[in-house]
This record gives sequence, C-alpha cells and structure tokens, in this order.
Amino acid sequence: MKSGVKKLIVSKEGILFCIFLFVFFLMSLLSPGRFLSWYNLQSMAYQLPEFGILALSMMIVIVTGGINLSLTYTATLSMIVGGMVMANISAAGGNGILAVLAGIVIMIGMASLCGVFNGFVVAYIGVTPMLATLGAMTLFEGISLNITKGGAISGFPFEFLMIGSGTVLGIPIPMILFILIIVGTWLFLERSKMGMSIYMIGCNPKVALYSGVRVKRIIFQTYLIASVLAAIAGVLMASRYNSAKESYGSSYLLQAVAASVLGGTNISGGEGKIAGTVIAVMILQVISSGLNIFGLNRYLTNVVMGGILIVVLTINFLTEKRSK
Amino acid sequence: MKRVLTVLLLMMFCLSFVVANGSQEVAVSDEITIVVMPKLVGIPYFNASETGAIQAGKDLGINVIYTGPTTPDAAEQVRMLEDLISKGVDAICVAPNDAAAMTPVLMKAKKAGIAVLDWDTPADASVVDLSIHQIDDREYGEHIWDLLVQEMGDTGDYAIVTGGLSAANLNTWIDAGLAYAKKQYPGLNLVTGKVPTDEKQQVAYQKTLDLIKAYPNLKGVVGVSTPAPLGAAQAVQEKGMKDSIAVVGTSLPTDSGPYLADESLRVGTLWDPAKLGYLTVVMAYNFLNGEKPQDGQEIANVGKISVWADGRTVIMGPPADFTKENYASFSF
Amino acid sequence: MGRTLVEIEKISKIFPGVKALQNVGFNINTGEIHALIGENGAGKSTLIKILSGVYQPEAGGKITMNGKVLEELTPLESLRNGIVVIYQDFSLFPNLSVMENIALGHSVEKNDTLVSWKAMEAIAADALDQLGLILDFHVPLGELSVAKQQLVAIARALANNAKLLILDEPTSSLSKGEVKKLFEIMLSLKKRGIALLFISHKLDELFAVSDRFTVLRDGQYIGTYSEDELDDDQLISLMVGRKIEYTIYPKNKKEEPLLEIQNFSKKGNFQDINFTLHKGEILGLTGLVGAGRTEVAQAIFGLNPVDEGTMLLDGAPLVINTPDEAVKAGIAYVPENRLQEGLVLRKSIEDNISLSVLDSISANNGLVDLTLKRSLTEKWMDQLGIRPNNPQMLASKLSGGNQQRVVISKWLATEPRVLIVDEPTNGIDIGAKSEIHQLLRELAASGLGILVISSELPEILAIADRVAVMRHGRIITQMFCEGLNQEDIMSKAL
Amino acid sequence: MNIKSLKIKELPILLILLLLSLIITIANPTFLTVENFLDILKSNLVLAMMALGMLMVLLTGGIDVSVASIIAAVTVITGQSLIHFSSNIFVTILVACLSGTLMGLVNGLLIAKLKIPPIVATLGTMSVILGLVLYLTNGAWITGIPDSFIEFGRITLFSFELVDGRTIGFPVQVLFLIPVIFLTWFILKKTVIGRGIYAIGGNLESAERMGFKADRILIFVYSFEGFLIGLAAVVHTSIMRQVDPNAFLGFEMQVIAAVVLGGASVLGGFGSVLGTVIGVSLFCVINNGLILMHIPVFWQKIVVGLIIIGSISIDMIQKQRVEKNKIRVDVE
Repeated sequence: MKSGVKKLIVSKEGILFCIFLFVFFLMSLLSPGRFLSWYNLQSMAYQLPEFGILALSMMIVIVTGGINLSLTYTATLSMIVGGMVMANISAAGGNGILAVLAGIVIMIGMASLCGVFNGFVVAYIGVTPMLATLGAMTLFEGISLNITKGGAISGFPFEFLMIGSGTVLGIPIPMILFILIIVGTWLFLERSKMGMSIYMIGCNPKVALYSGVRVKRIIFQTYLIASVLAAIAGVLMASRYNSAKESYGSSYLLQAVAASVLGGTNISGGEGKIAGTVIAVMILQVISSGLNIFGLNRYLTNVVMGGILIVVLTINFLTEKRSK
Repeated sequence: MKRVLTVLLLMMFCLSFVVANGSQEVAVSDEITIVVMPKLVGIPYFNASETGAIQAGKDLGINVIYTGPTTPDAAEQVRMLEDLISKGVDAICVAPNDAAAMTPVLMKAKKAGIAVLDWDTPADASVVDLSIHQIDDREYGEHIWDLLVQEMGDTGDYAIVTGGLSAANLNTWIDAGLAYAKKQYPGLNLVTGKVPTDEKQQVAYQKTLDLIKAYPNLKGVVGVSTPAPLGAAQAVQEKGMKDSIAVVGTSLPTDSGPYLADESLRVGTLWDPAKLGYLTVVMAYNFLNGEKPQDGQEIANVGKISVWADGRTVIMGPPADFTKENYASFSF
Repeated sequence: MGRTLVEIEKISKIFPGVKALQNVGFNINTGEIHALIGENGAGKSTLIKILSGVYQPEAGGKITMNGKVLEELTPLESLRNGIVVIYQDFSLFPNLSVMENIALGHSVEKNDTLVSWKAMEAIAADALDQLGLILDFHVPLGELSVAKQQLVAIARALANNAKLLILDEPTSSLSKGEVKKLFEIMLSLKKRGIALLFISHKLDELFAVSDRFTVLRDGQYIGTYSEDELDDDQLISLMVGRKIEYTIYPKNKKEEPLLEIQNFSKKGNFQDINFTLHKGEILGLTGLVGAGRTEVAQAIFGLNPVDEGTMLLDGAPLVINTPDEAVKAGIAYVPENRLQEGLVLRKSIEDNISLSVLDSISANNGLVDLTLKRSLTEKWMDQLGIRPNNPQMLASKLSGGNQQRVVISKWLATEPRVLIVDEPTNGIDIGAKSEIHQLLRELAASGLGILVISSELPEILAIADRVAVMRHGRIITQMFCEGLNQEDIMSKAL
Repeated sequence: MNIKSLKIKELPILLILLLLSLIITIANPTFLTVENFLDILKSNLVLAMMALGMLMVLLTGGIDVSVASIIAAVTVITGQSLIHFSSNIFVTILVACLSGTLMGLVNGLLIAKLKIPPIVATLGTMSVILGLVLYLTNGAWITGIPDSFIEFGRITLFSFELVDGRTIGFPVQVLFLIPVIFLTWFILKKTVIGRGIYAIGGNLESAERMGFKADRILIFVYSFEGFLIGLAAVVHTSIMRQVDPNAFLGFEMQVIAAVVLGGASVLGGFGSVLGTVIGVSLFCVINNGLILMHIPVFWQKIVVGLIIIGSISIDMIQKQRVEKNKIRVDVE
C-alpha cells in the first residue's frame, strides 16, 4: 500500500498534481480572500471546460503521432454554421429547445465534416498532420469568414445560453459536461480497444499495421472524434459568449498543445494520460486566473507559462536521466 | 519524495520573481478600483489610452487597473473579465473584441454590483451603464470619406485596406463611409472589397503594392486601423506615385510623421486615445459617485463632451486631422 | 600471423544492476580474423560499444592500440584510430546518396570543414570496386534493397581505412552467395594486414574464416582459442556451458490442403507463384535475399496486394487486400524485422500480445476487458516461457529470443490457421533458436500450416517438411525435405 | 546523373509554381512584369531568409515555432541600438546577428542538451521571448530610426526607368538575401557540418556513431537560424523604417508552410535550398495572385488553404505512386 502511494506521487501525474497544489496554494496566498472565494472557484469552473475539452481533443490526436492545428477553427466554423441555423429558427419564432437541438446537431455535423476532411487528408492521402491541418486551418478560417463576412453570429435562443451559464446543484453545466467528457475520453483512450490501438499506432504505426490493426481507419476516426470534441467546446464557447465568430478561442490553439505536453503527452505520439492533461489544464487555469486577479502584467503571465513548460520538461528530462 | 521537493523548490524559485515583480501593484483596499480593459494590450493605440487612464486614476486618487488580453480574442477577454469580477472591483470599462460575446459576462458583473461601461467600441447597449465613444461612428466614417474625396476628387477608383475583416468598429466605419459615398459621391468606384492586413504595416504595404498593379487607375486608398494607412503610404511612396494616388486613413500622428512629411500619406484622422482613456475613467468615477454626464459638460484635460438623448452615450468630440503642416504639434 | 594490434585489458562495464562485462582482456593481431562469440547477453555488444567509444569502460580497464593507450575514447577518436564497426542495423542514412553513405565518414574522421564531392566520388568508387559492386552512386540509399544497403555499409568500412574492422552479424541478411563474396573480401582485407573482429551466430561461417576465437559468457572472458584447437561442439559448450545442436525433426507428408496459392504475380516483385501449404505442415521458403520471398509472404498477408492470382483457404477463394482481412481469415505473419515491424518496443509485453486480439478481448461496448487481457497474456507467456515473467515489462528490455516469443504469442492469440514466419531466428542465440524450432514444430503438430522463410539452410532442413526455393521472383522448385542436404537446395537457389 | 535526381525531387512543386504563374498571368498580365517581380522580391525577403533557417531546422527533424518571437525581439533591439547606440550599418548588423544568434543558441541548448522536443522547447521560448518583448516595450512602435539607415534601405541597384518615367531597381536588401542563399547552400552542400545536418535528420544514432556530434550540430543549426533571423531583422527594419513589436504575430506558421511547400519533410532529412526557394516563391505568388486575379476578399483564405492542401497532397500521391511501383525484385 505504502509503495503504491509512493509510486503515485513519483509518477508524472503525481508530480504534476503536486505542482497544481503548490500553484493553487501560492495563488491563494498572493490574493488572499479573492482567489479562494467561492465566486472565483465557480468562475474558474466556468472557464476551464472549453479550454479543457480543446486540450483533450488535441491530446488524443497527439497520441496518434499527429497534431491538429485546425482545432480552434474547427470549433468556430461549426459554431458559426450551427449558430446560424439556431438563430434563424429562433428568429422565425421557432421553439427554443428545438432550435438549440437543431443547432447542436448541426454544429457536431459540421465539425464531423471538418474531421472527415482532416482525417482523409492525413490518414488516406498520407500528408503529414502538421501540414494538412495547417492548410485546413486557413481553409476553415476562410470558410467562416466567408459566411460571417467578418461579423458575429448572434441572436441565439435563451435556452442555448443556459448551457454555458446554468448550474445543476450549484455545479456549472460546463463543468458537468467537462467531467463527462473526461470520463468519456478516458474510457475511449485508456480503456477501449480503439484507444489501445491509438497508443500502439502512436508508437509505431508499422507494427500496428503488421498486427492487423486498421491503422488508416483508426487515424481517420481519431480526427473525427477530436473534431466532435472541438464542436462541443464550440457549443460551450458560443453559449458562454452568446455569439459565434471565427476568431473565438484562437489563443487556445498553442495553449492546448502546451497543456498536452505539460501533462506528459509525448509530442511524437504513443504516450500520454488523460489525467495528466486534465491536471495540466487546471494548472494553466489557476495560473492564468490567479495572476490576473493578482494583477500581474498579462505578458509576464505568458512568460511564466512558457517558463513552467520549459522547467517541467527539464525536470522530466533530469528524472528520466537519473532513473536510467 | 526528494524529486517532489526539487520540483517544488524550482517552482518556488520560478514564481518568487513574479511576486517580487507584481508586489508593487497590489490593490489598496477600501479604494475605488476601476478596470479599463482594451481589446488587447501591447499596441500603440491602446498604450496611449493606458497612459490617459492611469493619469486619470492618479488625478482622481483612485486605483485604475489597465489590463487586457495579449491577442484580440473575445474568449480571452471574457475569461479575464470573469477573473476580475472575482477580484472584486467597482467598475469595469471594456472595449469589446466582440460585443455579443461580452453580454453574458457583463451581466454577471452587473449582478455582482459592478458598474459596467464600454469604451472605444460599443458593447450590448442593454447591459452597459454608460457608453463612452470617442466619436460618433457614422460621422467618423463619413469624415474619412470626405477626406478621401478632398484628396483624390469625387470620381475615380479607390480601395480600402483594413486591419481585419472581423474587427467590428473598423467594419462599422467602413460601412458608414460606403453608404455615405454611395449617396454623396456616386463617382467614386471601390475596386474590390476591403482588403485585410492583419493589423500589420508590412502586410498593408504588400497588399497595397498588389492593389496598385491590379488596378492601374487607382486614385485613392483608405487605410482603416492604425498600421494600415502607413503600409499603404509606404507602398505609394516607394512606387513614386504619391502624386497620383491619395492615401488617407486612421493613423496616429507620431507614427505616421515620416509619411505625412512627404505627403505619401495625405491626411490622417484620429482622436487622442489618451484622452479617451482619461475620459473613460472620469466617467466611471463620476458614475460611481452618482453623477450623470451632461451634454456640453466640460471635462478637465479632455474638453467638452456631448451626450445623446438616452443619457448614457457619451461622445468625446470630433477627431483631429493631421497633415504635413500640423502633425508635429500632436503628441500621441 | 601479424603482430599485436589491439590489447584489451581488464575491461569492465557496470550498468545499474547488471555487470555487463567483467575484467575482459585479450589481444587482436593485425592480419587476423578474430571471432568474438557468445550467447546474446554475453557482453559482445557492450564490448563493441566500448571499442567504438560509445561507452566508457569502468576505471582500471585499458585499451592499447599499436602501443598507444586509447583514453577517453569517443566515437570520433575511435574512428580516427581506425576502429570501424559495421552494426547489425547498418547505421546508414536512407536520405543520403550511396556515395555519401560510403564516403562521408572520411570527412568526419579527418575533421574536415568542407566536403569534396570529387574526393567522395573517388573514395566511393574505390570502395565499391574492392567489393566488386556496381551501384549508382547518386541514388538515395533508402531506395536500395536491404541486401544492397548492407553491402554499402561494408563498402563504407572499407572506405574508412579500417585497421580494426568489427563486423557485427554481417551475414544475417545476406544470401549464401553474398556471404561467400563477403568472406573473400574479409580474407583479402586480412592479407592487407587489417584486423577483423567477426561476430556471428553461425558456427559454420565462423569456422570458415576465423583464425582465433574469443568466447564470452555472461560478461566474463572464457578464453581465446586458435581455430585448430576447437570444433563446433567444443565451441558451443564453451559458449553456453552445455551442448546444443539443431534437432532434425521427422518429416511428414501431409495431404490436406490448407492454403493454396495460384499464379500469384506482381510486377517488380514476383511472377507465377504456385504452392500449397497443408494442414500440420511446415513449408520452408528459401532462396537468396532479394529473391522475392518476403514479397510473397507480404502479398499473402495483404501488405503487398498482387496484380493477379488467386488464393484458396480450405478450398474456398479468399481475397485479401489489407492485413486486418488476413488476420480475420486466420493468417498470421511474423515479420523479419522484429524491432521495427514486430514489436512496439516502448510498450509492455501485455500491450504487444493483446494488440492483434483487441477485438476478442473487448466487450460489445468497445471497452477492453483488462482481466481477460492479463489472463491471456499470462497464458501465452506461460506457454511460450517468456522471461522475465512480468507482463508489464517493456518489450525493448527483453532478449531477442523472448522478443520473438512475444511476437509469436501475439499471433497465436489470434488462433490462426496459417502462420508465416520470416527469418524466425534472426539474431537469436543458439539456445533460444532450438526452442523456437521446437515451438514451431509443436504448433504444426497441433494442425497449423506454417510457412517458414529462412536464409539459413540448416534451419530449413531441421524443421521444414517441404521446401520451396525461389530465384529472381519465381519458385524454381519444391522438394520434400527428407534426405535433402544443403547443397541440394543451394544448387537450385543460385 | 546528379542533376537528374535533383530535378525529379523538386519538379512537381516547380510545375505547380509555373502552372499557377501561368494562370495568374492569363488573368492579369501585370503579373509577368519586372516591376511585379521586384515588388514580390522586396516584400518577401524576410520570409525567404527565415525560411532558409527553418529549412535547416526541419532537416534535423526539428521545428522552431519561436522564430516570429525572436525576430520581434531582434527588431526591437536593432531599433534601440540604431537610435541610442550607433546608426552604422555594420554595427547594426553585428548587434542584430549577435542577439538573434544568442536567442537561437538558447533554443539549441534546450533541445540538444536538455533533450526537450523541439516543438515544445520553442513553444516555451516563444511565449517567454514574446512576453518579455511586449512587457518591456508595451508594444510601442519604435520610430525615429536615423535617416542614414533609412537612406541605406532606399538604395536600389541596377535601376532603370519605366515607360511612365518612374525608376525602379533591385532593392539593396537583396544584397542580404543572395549571400544568405549562397551561404545556406554552401553549408548544406559543401561543409561536413551541413552533411551532418542531413545525416542526423536521416538517422540520428548512426550519425553519432559515424562521429558527428549531434549536440553541436543542433546547437549550430538553431544558432545559425537565429543569425539569419538577425539579418532578416535588419532587412525588415530597413524596409519598414520603424519597428512594430507586434509585426510578426503568427508569422512562424507562414515560414514553416513556405519551407514545407518547397518539399522539406517535417520528419527531417529531406529538403533543399532550391526547393525552399521554390516553396517561398510559390507562397509569395499565391499571395500576390490573390489581388492580381481579383479574387474576392472573402474567398482568398479558402483559395490559399485549398492550394496548400492540394499541392502537398499531389506531392504525396506522386510519392506513393513511385513507392508502389518500385521494383523490389528483379523478376526473371
């Protein structure tokens, strides 16, 4: 039992969790009474999910050995298309709940199309993920702009706003959704046969292929699933911001990569735990909110986050070196 | 365990400098705290408004926090506002990257008893207590087109280079200007849709070069957003076409000096962003003290303001036009 | 016999928990072919890495070359002193041209700043000349066949003006003819006064060319013997401490067809391939490297779909275009390159074994039954005797023999009808080889049809019931193995 | 023989470039004028120089997303040095290259010594460097660059007169690009370290066994990239005549895209200077063509995205076909 605890603490996730506790503690000290207020905790619980879901989406793609640079534009393109339908139904006097359902279905459908596009180019044509999704990023942004002509889509029914701002038993709905998605992606990646194939593909696609794994199809499906996750993050964003626009969340893109890596995901694929990414997302959230409340210059917050990324990876390197 | 300790020590080290750096900014309690949030920090325009806002804080003896996202991302802005609500402030003045996106968070702020103002770019009118405009958007757009016609004449081809396709206030001015031109100057011919330049002079320069070649009869270029007129002017200057192509736009007088001097940029028009920042803080402060703005009211260091009939839309005043002759007398 | 070139004294190397080498010391002379032998794990690779400067020996050890003590050897220093290693994986650059692969080391060794393409061309031409090879210099190496890549690696060593040439299993992917050629070259190098340290598992090869043998066992130096002091059996017993030779299994004639290959053709791969694999039979498929054996195997497994031809399983036509279809049909394939194609080295034994059967160990909802995964792993680890008995062990940490067992387990778990094994004992030590042979025979006895691809004729003769010989993409002959000898097969393959 | 194999590698992308140029020329013959060529050249010098540095990084199997932050930092340093230290062009180049090299060196050390994956290490340095630059400058433009430097930037070479009386010529900044192309080519083709770059990209372990010091090569590559960024910063400043710390936001993706369009593999080992030059040209021609072909603004990004994906896909399908038809056995 004792060795089990010890193992947990010295695991990558254990170290991360300690860092999380430390950062949390430090932020509480920096802004006494403010950071640790119920209001702030709740406010962080509203902010965390959209970024967290995007990070998880990025992570499962990274585990296959890929990367998805079109992630945030997938989210915004789908929220724009779905939002338009929703706003139109709503404007025509349609039933609010029906409009919301139709909107969400279309958002997920649109994201699936984006996922199919990325997945096809990466898995079946064989283009390196970074390039395929770099092109897709420009393409999706272009389509979004073409639809909105630079404006924002708004006029969503009231029911839709509840998704981003409502609570159940005092817990924000986005948080509940996030927890469900954590459990879902955990089951998917770490417990399902497809997830296990994804890890093996990420390590060595050739071996997986030679073992009868349908590598192309699984990579294709992973991009599809990752895009659907992006659409869910999109639903949250559109609801929280009461509108849809192509640039929403653009700052999340590289942060999502950073969160995955900080969480112990191997950037070249094959390794990474959902728990690690979730803790990393929490660390970034606490630092971001904490330093903001504290009043640190926003650019120095970026410096701190970049520094932490380098420091944590250096620690990983040193501990690995020592264990060898 | 040792490893964990190492980690903690390193983190401690890492963050200690943060503490050292930020400690001078710790809020003084019991003092009025007003947040002024620009669309983003780190660009000249919003830097200038920062100096004004901070100065107003000093003059009024209140605490002004001037902070915003590092990229013009509405999502980031919303997150920061949520954090600031947690921090507990008295007033929030925001220049929204996207008006609709701010509505929920501003409603939250109101619920928390915080005064909500918008500045620079209007937010959802139903949630703000006061709306501080540098200028009337429609008038400003029309003014820019008047300047264009003044420089290129009322007939001929012209193009628009803009900061970004989805920047709401830029779009508002352009739309106002275009509608006005249609009615007032039917001889003007816009050759192609507004060309986005990513808020970068380099891109504006490149795109203007392309425009000059694609449309050989081009007589005028309107640059909207502060770097755009400069890039356009640079292109015209280098092509040696400053006599045949008139560039006008919304630039800061200090940055555009070199181009105004040789008239490759004929006229720039903008208000003093520092004054806008100053006015915003003063208005927020007055509002917290229960004072409503009055039409024609004289604000120290700013000047006479006008207020719309709704009683909450404050207009700072007409923009200043800068030309070769007068640019040196402006300090922003 | 020449004078002493290299003196190795009291070399030890300790890794955390393992004494890889203990007090090893012997001499290598100029103009000799010195065989370094021992089972896997005996410390041969460690010793090579110390000689080539990749590892530093523990304090107290000393390497002297031409009377000069080599201290703090780095890979570059080692090269400069004329110590050249040809590794099993060739250490070549797929993206560079043949010429550069051969000649680039020259510039590095001389610590040049600039490269002279002319000089490189001359060096490469000279080296290829010595090997009697004709290759296009400018083709990227990656476009060559594996056999040709190996020859380029040897050419590179020649170009490096090696004084001590270390050949780590150089023949493992060469055909008999190419091996013969290599030996001629080795002998000519020896005549020129170069010392060769030759590592191989194939005793007949060792005896064919070596002058002296140094035997390592479990990191310890056992002794150095001249060629006439020893015979096969003595050498083996020195290596393993016990006597082992290939068991020749009785040959059976099976009648019930399992897999029938009819008129398989693929442009640039093979032509008119016909054979039948019977239930309970081991069919050997041999021929020179590059004869098209692996291409045929991969065609059956769906990795290299054919242009034309049909395949029957149990008499019913079967079309296979992808590996997963092959697996579903009951065909399994153990690839030649265990490390790159057979195993996910960064993952555990358990993950590797369960990779091919994820469907059958997961519930309808797609979730894997972890208890089933574990029990399945333990079952196969137990049956095949995989050591250490730890399902969580990373595949990279296993010995070659155990790695091969994991790959085979992965396939046995799918309960295949047909098992294709490509070079099943490549790079595996003698003891483990026999065990793999026995395993394959037992599997055949249980009703599987097994297609064994091997360049090692004794292996084919030991375990196969029948043998098919390929040459230049065609099957030249098929023979019943009873009473055959190596020459019978070789004469067809050449 | 050598030339033949070279041609085959870069041929598909060259054909795409020619085809695209042909289409644009048909749509607008202005494309095929010397003036347009010079414009494209001048406005993409910085991209080209940074792309050559990125090529080396990609060849080692790495990637550098911090290039935009580094050039932002170097332009700021260059600007300050020009104003406060010396307006001498050589001193300026020295300062810029030194500071660029130093920042590259930091990346190199993190990657080579601490074995942090390149994308992660540079992601970290990206936010640290950019954060510090914007914190220290607050995003303010640096104006008032000495006239002597601006005059230097205006020099044109081989000038000649156009029919309309204007004079155009090669921008002086080309004098930076040409040596850089030659130097990069020379390093990659003619020096042992250059071949080592290919070698470690092809097979790291073998390269080390052969005696290449991968650590040093990686450090060299990232430092050299920093050095090129330093030169690019001087070029940029001399063209733009003022420094905008925000001018390069998002530029890293353009640099990477241009190099990759030129056939470099992000997995390392494959890519050439010629290919990169073609890739950068393709990238510039696409952007130039958008306006020349009168493509509506709201379709431009869609077109760019499709061209990028399309040309990479064509390249890939071509490669796979070659691989599939490769003769593996000499069938008799």
